[in-house]
Amino acid sequence: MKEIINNIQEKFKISEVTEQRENQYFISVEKKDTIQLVTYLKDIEKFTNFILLTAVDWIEKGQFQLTYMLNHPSKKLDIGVRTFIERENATMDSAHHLWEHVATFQRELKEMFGIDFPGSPRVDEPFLLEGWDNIPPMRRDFDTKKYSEETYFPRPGRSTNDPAEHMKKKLYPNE
Amino acid sequence: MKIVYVLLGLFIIINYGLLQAGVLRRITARVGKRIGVPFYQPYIDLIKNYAIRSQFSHGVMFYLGPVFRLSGGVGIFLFMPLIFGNEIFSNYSMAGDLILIMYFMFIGMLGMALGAGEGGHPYSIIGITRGLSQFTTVEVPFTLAVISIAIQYQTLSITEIVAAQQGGIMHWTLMTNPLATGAAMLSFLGMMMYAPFNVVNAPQENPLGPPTEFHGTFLGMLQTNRVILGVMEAILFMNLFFGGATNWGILFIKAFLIYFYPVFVGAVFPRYRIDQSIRWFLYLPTALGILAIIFI
Amino acid sequence: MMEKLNIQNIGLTVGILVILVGLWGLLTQKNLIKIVIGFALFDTGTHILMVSIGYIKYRTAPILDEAVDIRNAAKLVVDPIPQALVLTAIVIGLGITALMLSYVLKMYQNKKSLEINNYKDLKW
Amino acid sequence: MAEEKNYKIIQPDNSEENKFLKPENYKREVTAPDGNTFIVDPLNDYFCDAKPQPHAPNTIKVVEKFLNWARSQSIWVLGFGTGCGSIEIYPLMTPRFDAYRFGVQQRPTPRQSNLMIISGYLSVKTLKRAIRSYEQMQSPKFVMALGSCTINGGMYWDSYNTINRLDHYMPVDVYVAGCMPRPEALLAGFMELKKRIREGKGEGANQYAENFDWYKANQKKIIKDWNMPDYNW
Amino acid sequence: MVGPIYIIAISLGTAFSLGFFKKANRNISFGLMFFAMAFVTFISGQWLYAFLSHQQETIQIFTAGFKPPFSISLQMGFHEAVFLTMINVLGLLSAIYLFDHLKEKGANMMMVFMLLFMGLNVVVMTRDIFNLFVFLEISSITLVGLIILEKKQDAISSGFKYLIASGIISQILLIGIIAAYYYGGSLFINDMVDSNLLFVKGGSVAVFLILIAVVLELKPFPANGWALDVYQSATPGIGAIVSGAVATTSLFILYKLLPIGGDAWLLPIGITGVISFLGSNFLGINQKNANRILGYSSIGQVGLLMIIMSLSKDLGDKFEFVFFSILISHYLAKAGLFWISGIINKDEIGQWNIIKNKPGLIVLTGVFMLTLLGLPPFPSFYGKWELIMNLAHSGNFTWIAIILLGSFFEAIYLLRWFGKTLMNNENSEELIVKFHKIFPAVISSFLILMFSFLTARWSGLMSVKYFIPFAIALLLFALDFLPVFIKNIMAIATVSWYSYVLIYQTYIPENDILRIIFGFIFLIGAILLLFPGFTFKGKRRGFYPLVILMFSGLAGLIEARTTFQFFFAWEMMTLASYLLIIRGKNAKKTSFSYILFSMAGAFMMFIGFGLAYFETGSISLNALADVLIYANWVYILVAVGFLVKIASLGVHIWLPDSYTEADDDVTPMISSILVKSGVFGLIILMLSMSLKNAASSNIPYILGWIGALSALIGNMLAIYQEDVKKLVAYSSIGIMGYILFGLSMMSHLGWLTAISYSIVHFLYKALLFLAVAGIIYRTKTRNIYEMGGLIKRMPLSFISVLIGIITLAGMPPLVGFAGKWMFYNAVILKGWYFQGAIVFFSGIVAFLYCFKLIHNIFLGPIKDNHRKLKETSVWWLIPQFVLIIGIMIISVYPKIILEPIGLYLSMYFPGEGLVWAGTTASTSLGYWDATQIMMVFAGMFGVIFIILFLMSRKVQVVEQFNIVFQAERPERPETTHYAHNMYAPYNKALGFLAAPFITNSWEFIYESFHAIGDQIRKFYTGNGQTYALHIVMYVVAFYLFINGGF
Repeated sequence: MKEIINNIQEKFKISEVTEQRENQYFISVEKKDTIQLVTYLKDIEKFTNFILLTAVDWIEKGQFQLTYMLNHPSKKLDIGVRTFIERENATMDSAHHLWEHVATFQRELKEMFGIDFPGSPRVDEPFLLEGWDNIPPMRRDFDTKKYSEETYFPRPGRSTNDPAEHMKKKLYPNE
Repeated sequence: MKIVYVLLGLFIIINYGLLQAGVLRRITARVGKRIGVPFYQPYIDLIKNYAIRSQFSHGVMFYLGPVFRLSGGVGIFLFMPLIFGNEIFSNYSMAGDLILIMYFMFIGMLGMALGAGEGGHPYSIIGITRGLSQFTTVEVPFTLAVISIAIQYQTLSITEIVAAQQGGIMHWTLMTNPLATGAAMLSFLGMMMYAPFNVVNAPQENPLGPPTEFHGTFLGMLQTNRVILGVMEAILFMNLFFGGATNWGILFIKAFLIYFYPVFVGAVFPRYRIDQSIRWFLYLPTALGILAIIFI
Repeated sequence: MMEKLNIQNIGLTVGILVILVGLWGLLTQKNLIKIVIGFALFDTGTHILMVSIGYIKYRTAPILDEAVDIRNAAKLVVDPIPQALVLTAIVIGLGITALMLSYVLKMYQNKKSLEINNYKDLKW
Repeated sequence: MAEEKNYKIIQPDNSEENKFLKPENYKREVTAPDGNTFIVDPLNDYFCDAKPQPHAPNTIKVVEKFLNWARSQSIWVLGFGTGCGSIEIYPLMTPRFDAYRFGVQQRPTPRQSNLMIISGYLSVKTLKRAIRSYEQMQSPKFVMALGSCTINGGMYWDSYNTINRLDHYMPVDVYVAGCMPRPEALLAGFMELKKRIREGKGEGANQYAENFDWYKANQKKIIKDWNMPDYNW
Repeated sequence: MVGPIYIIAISLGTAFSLGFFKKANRNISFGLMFFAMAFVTFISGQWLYAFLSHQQETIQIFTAGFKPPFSISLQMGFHEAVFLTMINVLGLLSAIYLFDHLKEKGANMMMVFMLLFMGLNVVVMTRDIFNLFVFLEISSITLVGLIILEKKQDAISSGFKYLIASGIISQILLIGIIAAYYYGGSLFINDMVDSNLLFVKGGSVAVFLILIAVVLELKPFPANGWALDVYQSATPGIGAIVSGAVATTSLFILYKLLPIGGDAWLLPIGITGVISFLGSNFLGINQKNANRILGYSSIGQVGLLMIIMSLSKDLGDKFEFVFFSILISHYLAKAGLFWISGIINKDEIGQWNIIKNKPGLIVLTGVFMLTLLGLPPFPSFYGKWELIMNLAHSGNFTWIAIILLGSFFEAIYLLRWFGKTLMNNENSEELIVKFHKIFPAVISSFLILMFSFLTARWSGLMSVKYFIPFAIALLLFALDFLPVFIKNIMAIATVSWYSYVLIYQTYIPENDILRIIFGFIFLIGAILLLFPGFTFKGKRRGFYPLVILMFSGLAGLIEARTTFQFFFAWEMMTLASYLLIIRGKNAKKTSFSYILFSMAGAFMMFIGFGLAYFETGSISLNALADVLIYANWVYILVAVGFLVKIASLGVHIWLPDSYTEADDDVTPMISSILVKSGVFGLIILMLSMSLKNAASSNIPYILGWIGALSALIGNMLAIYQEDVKKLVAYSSIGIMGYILFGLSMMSHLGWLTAISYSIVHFLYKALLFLAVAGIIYRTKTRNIYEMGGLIKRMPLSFISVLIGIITLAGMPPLVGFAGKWMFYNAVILKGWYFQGAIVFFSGIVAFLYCFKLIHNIFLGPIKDNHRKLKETSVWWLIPQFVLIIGIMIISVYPKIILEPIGLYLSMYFPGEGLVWAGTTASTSLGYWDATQIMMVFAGMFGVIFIILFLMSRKVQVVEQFNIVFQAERPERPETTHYAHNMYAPYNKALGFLAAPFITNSWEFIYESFHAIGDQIRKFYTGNGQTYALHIVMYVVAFYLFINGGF
């Protein structure tokens, strides 16, 4: 694994390497190098299995962090490629040409975070949010509770409890 | 006057059919270690369906399809002699013979097909095509058996066929022509469309097939037809192969037993795919039918 | 042996030989001119044949002049008909040969070739 | 044979109501075989746009009572599973619970079903389907809702995509509480439903028809791409 | 009368005087030449007239005042006059045709041209063999001269080959003449004939050389590469001369010189003819070059004429008729085709579609080609009939088979060519037709028509009434400029009058049930099916004459009392229907297979009739019953002809495509009416042969199996069709198999089933095709999956189709059930259980396509572009509803047709039939009461309907997409309509039954023919020397053959 990381570092500008486990590393690259690196990992280092593509909303930094998780099936290694993209008009190069199912993840990110992947097949089709006209719900500036209360007719009289507290009170009212 | 007797017969047959259906469902439930529906459940279902308040129609044929279907069922009843030796319950069997009844079954199928077709649901049509496809080969062994018994008795008149079988169980076609009976009873499985030949309206993969869009009164008519048709097909086989009936009691018992047989098979066997079931009837049952003609 | 070796038989033999030579040339030579020559030989052979057939021993040419008395002509001259025929045939043969040559000329003008194998545009 | 296109898509304007229109549903200028052209509007032309009508019960009390009894004894359930509750429905038909005893059967098509069981949380997307199916059922029709999600949102009470109260969208006859209710609870729910039907209270269909506008407004508030006439026959 | 010697004098004089004209005076010189040729033609025509009116004896003209053998003598007799007239007329027409050629090339060419015809004239007239040689040489020199004057490059090389070849031939001839003179002592042909040259020592060689040269002049296959090249490369005008005049002259030489060889030479000549006829026609199949095809055909026809010549003894006094009718047909038609080829000026026959927009040219081409094929009413038809019949009479069946086989080969390439001529034309190249070029062809087609009439009269086989339909057709053709509406009215009036005369005035008084029924189907059906013609716009050129011809052909079938009349009507109907089918847009390929199968079938029938004639010596249709020894053969051969028409299994492949591609209103005509001609023929055949003839009683058993399998395969194929017309077409195969099965049962009930089913099939198949065509008329598509949901737009058409398929499927209470019921009884009584079960199975398979038909068109969601369709035109609906009324009447009361048929049949089948008691029909097996069933059904249906209506009066009518779609929203009708490949599971299960092995095997045969032909023709290397070698080898082989060397 170290060797691979070294190889990568020779060829790409890696800003950060995190060792999660012995066989799981996360490396951070710049946006422009990302797809190149993923391609390199797939073709040269044989991380042929694409696990997931996910995003984290760093609203404070005004950035999304994308993580491409790849897996090396025979050596049982995982590597995560992280990159930051701008939050405003977020776009990222599509990687659907490497694995077909990347398109599905990209579709989801488009739906939930509003990150665009130009060229990705059917990227505009929603999975769940048919007819959604608000900001994408997984962005942290979207207030889901407020939205729900405004939209879905909350039943009056409903109260919300912390389950642990509530059960403790119910089961052991004397303590 | 004839009409009154015919209506009386029809009334008996419908009630008998409903009860029989209830009992059989209960028996099937017991096979699955359930208690099952009450024996009067078919009555209730029927009443409920006729009592549905709102209805819609996709068009004229959708509206008339159930009428055709029920006409087919009732038609078979009308042209079938029920009780041997009883003028009252011989219905209109003087208007036509076995061939007429065989072809009258198609009227109902056509009605169903047209109604379901105008319903416009793709699954209906898939069901219809499957039903028709399967029916083509189901009829082959039955036809061979019919030819065989026509040769045997030198008649196509059902009354005469029944008459020839009177005089004890040894005179039944079952005994005198077991090959034809075998072929016909195998094709009976296909006619009744219980498993393994029920891919036509396979509920799991193809919601109900042809009657997908039918509801309310239309569905009630289809159910009524199903009741009449099932019983009448059992009676047809009873007349042809099991000595007919000289009174209602024997008719009920024989019809029940005959009807029970595909239900029993259906409760035990899984389902064939459509192309399998199309071919199946061309193997063993057809072979039996051919033997029946050769060794008559 | 010598009896067979009369002029007529010699004529016939020569005629047939010339015919065969002509035919051989016609069928084997690839040069158009040679083919025409072959044909001409064939033609000539036929003419020799014709004349030989009409020949009767010890008789003279069927020309009525001082040498041949008109009253005895029938006994003196050879059979005149082949002679007449051969004249016509020569004329016709000449015509055909000339026509052939003009064809060869045209063909040569078109393709600049005298090889008969080059004139197979039309077949099948 | 290559299929020729015999229509031309008309691009919709950018008005609010066309916002969620799929390209399949754009209006089309169609060329008839005789060369004339006309416009097909997939939103309306393919569907019947009549409003539902309430159906009065039989005027003869006894008959109506008898029919209600029959309806209560023959409950055909639409096989439509939402949320986690659908897994609880299937044991109903097994020998252990054997709902057949009560005249309960499953039907695969809404046309022949009387009861719709909403078996858990409904996302907006599922709600749209549930409403379509509900509207395709024929009167009289009943709705049974399972689990707290359908009552008040349950654990999804603050979700951006899950409804909180089912009875704002379709008339509910019986709620079965629990998260999830077990099959026994469902059986109890059936008993309750039967009772209501026998008492003549199972008039959800009429209620829906009478208050159609209200229901539709609630539905449309969250379903923005209904894309068909208001009532789905 | 002008003496024939003037022909020579005038020709020579004019030819030489032409040399005096300057280039500037070309018009004058052409005028002079033309005038001279016209005068020559006049002289020969005058003589011909004199001979024809029996005023004249054969005369001899002695040149130089001596009698032969001392001088050249000419003879002018009837035959000479005929040939001279033919040659000179052709010369005249050629002169007109080559007008601009001759003018361009000037006096030289005119001179050569005149000399050529002068030479040919003398060759015909002369009785001196050397003179013949001289003028033969003159004509071949002039011919080659014409070619060289053409200055076409490839023509020149082929002219050289011609020169070599003809040089060799002439030398052979010359040697032969010399030898003949040497051994026989005379050059006068009459003396040569009298002197039995063959028996003189060495004479046989002389005879051999002379005759082989003459044979070689006729360009026998395979020593004919040189001639083919000339045909291909020379200007078509010259090709016409070669084929029309030179070949005719050569034939006459053979005719003149053949007596020298005596009887011993007849057979070799015949065999030469056979090889030529078969060989060149076989090779013609693979040709693409128009002129070369014509060359092959020409050689083939000459071969045929040689055969006829060699069979002159067998033909007896019919020889002249046969010979001249075929010769004249060939001479006129071939010349005409060459001329047309010159007008079109395209080498490849694929490019002939340039005349697509010139109906006149198409008609001319059609007339010429069909004349060559010997189809009625053209003269060669009568010639061929007499030829075959007389050969049959003398038992020469080998010859018959050869002649028909060769004719079939010829038919293949000519018809394929004709089809290509009518192909759609993409390039818009405009064809310029000059008057002087088309004029000769027009004249020659008129001459053909005139000869058609004359030969028909001369043959004595035809009475005048047979020309009425032709007269009407010609009249309609002349009135082709009228709009469709008027012509349609005229056609309907004609057919109505015809049916009035035939049915009402003839058959009904005679109470001839069979003929009444088929007259009804053929003629009343025709009236009904002509109605949709009103919907057509424009002129519809050529349609109505053909329709009239077709229906009069059908009427002729019913009328026929002799095999000749039958065959004539049969061929006429086939021809007319072929031409009707070929009018369809994409019908060229399929009509080709139709006509090929039909012709093959017709030839079989022809042989069968011949065989019957051989045995009984009578051409009466009734005489078929007396055939005993060859009964099986006659039966099979004639039946094959009918089986082709009803498209039985094995010969069915023409049917589906033909039906599909024909015009929409033609399809019902062929499918419901025309195929019944096969049924009618079978009935006639079986009535006369199977019943009284124990010898052929086992054939119906085979036919029964064929029928059963046709029914199965036809229906099996029908269910997979996506083309609606094709679907109905395949179902026709099935139903026809059903009828065939019924007929071949040879029992009362079987026949009752079959005949009544013929009526019923006519009713519902016409109904279905009309309904379908009416729908296509509106939807403009034939793909069944592109329709759907039309019930709301076309409810009346829906009713038609519904009634049609209920009848087709044989469901009670409609009349289709009658067929099924009688069929069951018949099968069980007959004992054909397994065949019966197959037919029954196929009957159920029919449900599948019935449902497909009605569902895919009318049910399911309507497609977007059909949303605004109107009900189809009233002209399509009127006949439909007449047919529906017909179906309903006989459904309620089938007795009206069944009882008379039963009575009629009991004359032939005294066995068990239907017993009628009131409305109940019964057999010993069962009973059936259509009227009661209908009443019970109607009552029951009404009651149930009323119940439903009472229970659900308030019904919301919903639209197409208000369906349960798994809670989804259907997006497009195309994706919601389950229509395309509807029976995929069935295909998976039983699709092997629908595998196209029959089509494939026919295609394999066809392809093999092509491949073999392709290999064989390779020996035409194109090398003149090789051709010369061919000639030498041919001579050697012939010599060996004659002298028993082989």
